Amino acid sequence: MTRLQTVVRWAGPILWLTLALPPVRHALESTLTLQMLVQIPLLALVGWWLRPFLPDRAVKVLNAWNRGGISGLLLASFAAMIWMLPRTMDSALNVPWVELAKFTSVPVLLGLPLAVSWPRAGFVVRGVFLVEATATAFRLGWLYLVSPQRLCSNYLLGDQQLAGNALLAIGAAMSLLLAWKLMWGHVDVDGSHRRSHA
Amino acid sequence: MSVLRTLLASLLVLAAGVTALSASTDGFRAFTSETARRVAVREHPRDLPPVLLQTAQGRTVDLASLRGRWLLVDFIYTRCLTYCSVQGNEFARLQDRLAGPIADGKVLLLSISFDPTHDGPVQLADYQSRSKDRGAGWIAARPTDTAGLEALMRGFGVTAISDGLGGYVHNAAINVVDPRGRLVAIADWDSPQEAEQVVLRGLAR
Amino acid sequence: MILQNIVWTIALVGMGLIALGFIYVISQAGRTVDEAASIESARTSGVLRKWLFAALLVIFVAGSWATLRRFPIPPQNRALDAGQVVDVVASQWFWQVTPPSVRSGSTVEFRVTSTDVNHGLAIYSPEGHILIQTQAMPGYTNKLLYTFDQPGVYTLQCLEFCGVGHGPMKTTLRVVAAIAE
Amino acid sequence: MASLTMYPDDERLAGGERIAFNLYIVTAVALFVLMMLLGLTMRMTQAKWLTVQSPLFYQLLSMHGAGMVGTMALVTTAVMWFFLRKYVQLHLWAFVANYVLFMLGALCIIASIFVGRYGALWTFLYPLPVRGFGLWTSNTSALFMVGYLLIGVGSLLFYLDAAAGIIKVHGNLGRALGLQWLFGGKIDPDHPKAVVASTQVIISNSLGILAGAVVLVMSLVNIFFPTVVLNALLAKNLIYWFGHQYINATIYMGVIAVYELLPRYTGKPYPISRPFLWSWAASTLFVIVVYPHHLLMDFAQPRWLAVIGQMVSWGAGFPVFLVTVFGALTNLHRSGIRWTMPSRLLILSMFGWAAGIVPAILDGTIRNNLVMHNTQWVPGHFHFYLLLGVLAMAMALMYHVIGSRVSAPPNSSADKLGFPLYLAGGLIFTYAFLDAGRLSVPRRMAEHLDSWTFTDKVGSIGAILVVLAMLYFAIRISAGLLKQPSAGAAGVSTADAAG
Repeated sequence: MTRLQTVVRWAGPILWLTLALPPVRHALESTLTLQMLVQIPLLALVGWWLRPFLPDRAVKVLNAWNRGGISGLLLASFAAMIWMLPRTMDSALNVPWVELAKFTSVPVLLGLPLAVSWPRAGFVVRGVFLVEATATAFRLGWLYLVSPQRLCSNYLLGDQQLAGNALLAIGAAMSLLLAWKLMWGHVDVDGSHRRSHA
Repeated sequence: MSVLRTLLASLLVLAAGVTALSASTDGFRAFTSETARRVAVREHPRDLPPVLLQTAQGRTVDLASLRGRWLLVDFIYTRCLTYCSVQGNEFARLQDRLAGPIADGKVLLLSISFDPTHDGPVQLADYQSRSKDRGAGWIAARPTDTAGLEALMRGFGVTAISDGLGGYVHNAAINVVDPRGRLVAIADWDSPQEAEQVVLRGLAR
Repeated sequence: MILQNIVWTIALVGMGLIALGFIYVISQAGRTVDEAASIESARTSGVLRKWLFAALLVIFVAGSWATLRRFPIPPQNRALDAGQVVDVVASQWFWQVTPPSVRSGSTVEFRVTSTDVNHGLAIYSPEGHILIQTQAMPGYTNKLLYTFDQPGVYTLQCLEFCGVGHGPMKTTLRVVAAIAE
Repeated sequence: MASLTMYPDDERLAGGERIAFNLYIVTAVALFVLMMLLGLTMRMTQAKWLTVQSPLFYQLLSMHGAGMVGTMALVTTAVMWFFLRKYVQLHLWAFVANYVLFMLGALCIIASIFVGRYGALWTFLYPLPVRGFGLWTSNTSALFMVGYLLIGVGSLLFYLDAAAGIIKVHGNLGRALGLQWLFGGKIDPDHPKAVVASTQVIISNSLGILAGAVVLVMSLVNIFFPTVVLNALLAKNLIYWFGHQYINATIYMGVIAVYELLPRYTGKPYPISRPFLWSWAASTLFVIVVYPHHLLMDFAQPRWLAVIGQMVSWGAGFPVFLVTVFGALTNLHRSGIRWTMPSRLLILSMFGWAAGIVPAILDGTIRNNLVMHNTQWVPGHFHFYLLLGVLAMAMALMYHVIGSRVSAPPNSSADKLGFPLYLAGGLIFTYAFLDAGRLSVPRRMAEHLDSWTFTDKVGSIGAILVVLAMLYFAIRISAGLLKQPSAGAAGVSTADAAG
């Protein structure tokens, strides 16, 4: 294993530890937008990068229960849903065990299942997942913008609205990107099956 | 075979996911921590910490010594130009609406400042008079030390954050404490009728 | 002629022309032709399509210009300076119209809104046809301009389904003759 | 000419496909008859020939609207599937999943209407669903919306599977639409029209479903958390964007039957052309941006949206008249066609679409909309092209298919009676609506003034004729579909149907 490969292999845990450093943690939790759209996605990325640590045998067993990546993506969706709730993001700041739960469950139950399942998912499953994700970005963004009161006790209303606008922008960007790729780009419909190694 | 296994796994994930979602929202009722606080208090009344308070008159009172009557508690800071000032007016109006029970010594209104370094007795008294204090049954006070402040904030579940303009933003509400010294209900700060109802129902029992 | 009858006539003529086209082609459909005639008719069809395209394009451009040149909806974001203003508030299922009567001959600005769901305000002439309409929406005030030519009793009828009391949701607006000055 | 074979081998319905297709069609024709009966009941109530209390009337209206839109989508999905599967690989599971989710959604909708007394119409226009005034509860509306979500997910699954198949063959959706040939290049003469039309539907309706998924969930949030107040105008925009594309997709799915079948019945090839590709490219764009014509009376909308609504409504006529209808008529001209049920229905559908678009364009004009909006002019025009256009397209395929199942061509004497009955009834029915629009009769209203009942009575008579014809068609088609395919299959039945 070259040094580069070693670094790449350990990128997940390194990022994990970095995010857990108190100054980094406080900085990324200082606003709702940062926590929701930077910290949590980065924690999910940690999980994605933890994929090489799964033993091949475990992956083999998982795959038998994860045809087309469906059960894994479902798991990731639920984990994402829970960490999208204003309540959980709010409590993570006040309650240590919630913060701990976030730092473990987002990588393990969101990022890792995505990494295991996405390559196995076919066009239709990916399509449903992406359409639902896009719709959710729009819904949450709208919700944050129209909520009459602050949804998080720890964050300002202006911050909440910034997060709302950012979510709408993400939804719009995802729609345009998907539309562009499907209309004019190259989509490898069968790629998933070929790459579905054990 | 893997179809059936996946179906089974998906159903399990679905069940676990719904359970987890339900657990983290108190059965799909509380999606924000503020609602969660209210649900929790309603279902499991919470004992208040014994904290020393200094009133606008300069007297020192133990929160625990106020037991034996219904308390309506809100949290304020007197520099507030936005809704804390309205909160004061709402309390003055509550003095009228609950005048009877107040006169009987069964109800007391209590405004606590979470900004004790700035809010001394003078500021608190000024706040009360600005809010058209009716003169009976309303105490404005501040915790006497930082530990007391923290205990109060924790006990009532109040979060105050800087608004970036030198002031605070906080989850304002009217906290209802029963004669046994337990926090039993939390009402919106702008709907004193709701708090009033809880008190009147309690008094009628 | 009222606008409704003009629209109806255009529709009948347009649909009639299309029907004639169909009837013509259907009447010819049973005949079969040889190769040469078939090529010839394909050519004719191509030419015809070009003419049809040109005709539609002319209608499109002229029609758009004619109907949009003076925009039929008054500007909503500035004062309209109408001589009379009527506030119309819709609720499930009644109208609040203040004042309840206006003068004929000078423009009336209707400010239309709703307190609950979507409603629609249609002004019916005493003869029973719609003169003009707008939607009544919660959170918005739609401004409508209309000048009544004739005094009389006009009907305001809800025209957007708003629940079970939708049909009877109507009231009257009195238009009185302008006082000569 | 392979394309002129009446019953090509690659269209044969084998095993599971046959069951799935029959399920779709038999369900659809039965639902059409039922929904038409609801429509007739409402028309007769307006004519004062029947007494139906207002709450029930609006329940029937909600059922009729949601039911007809849903059934149109169901049956035209079957049309798209039937032809598209020849050109790209479609998975039967997606087709079946759409059916199952549709039926589950339909159950939710039926329960919310007939058990929960939901009566806020198929448009669930915010915030009416939460303001039922005790007639229906918010939970009822939630059930109705969940029904829509289920149906939407079903459609999405089907479209995604179709998109996968199309992309696998054509690389991407742009190439499937033929955009690379718009400005030049030699058009592949074998590029299937069915793929072009299906691609348009996939693009526009996926966007529509996305908008629907957003506004439905937000409406649900509002139901359970009333403090979250939505912007009524934004909700309206999304609802109409979704609704417009969903119902218009049925036309574009249905018309595939005309492209595929008409040349077989006329015996003349119907080649693909550059104008054809232009027309579909334009339609794709138009159907996405034309929806503001539903909101012309919302003066709070930005003016440019209203202008788009009018101009695109007018522009939408170009592709329809110039390419599809003109092309179909050219194909028919001096073709020596033999008139059987499929061919009659195909030509009727072209007429219904073309003629129905005239009152639509007139109503899409802002100035006219000021007096025609929400009058019966509106149901007049859309019944015109749905009843005489889209349903005729779908029934043309049904008759075509049963033509292969029995030993006689689908042209019995009962058919010869049923067709004119349907046509005459349909014309009387729709013109009664249009005339009522001229007379300023509002749409969606249980209580009609006495001065309005003339058109109501005429419309009811037309509707009775349509229902009778449709009842016959439904029985005839169901019975025909349930028969075993003729022994010799494709080859033999070709001769039958052509004869």
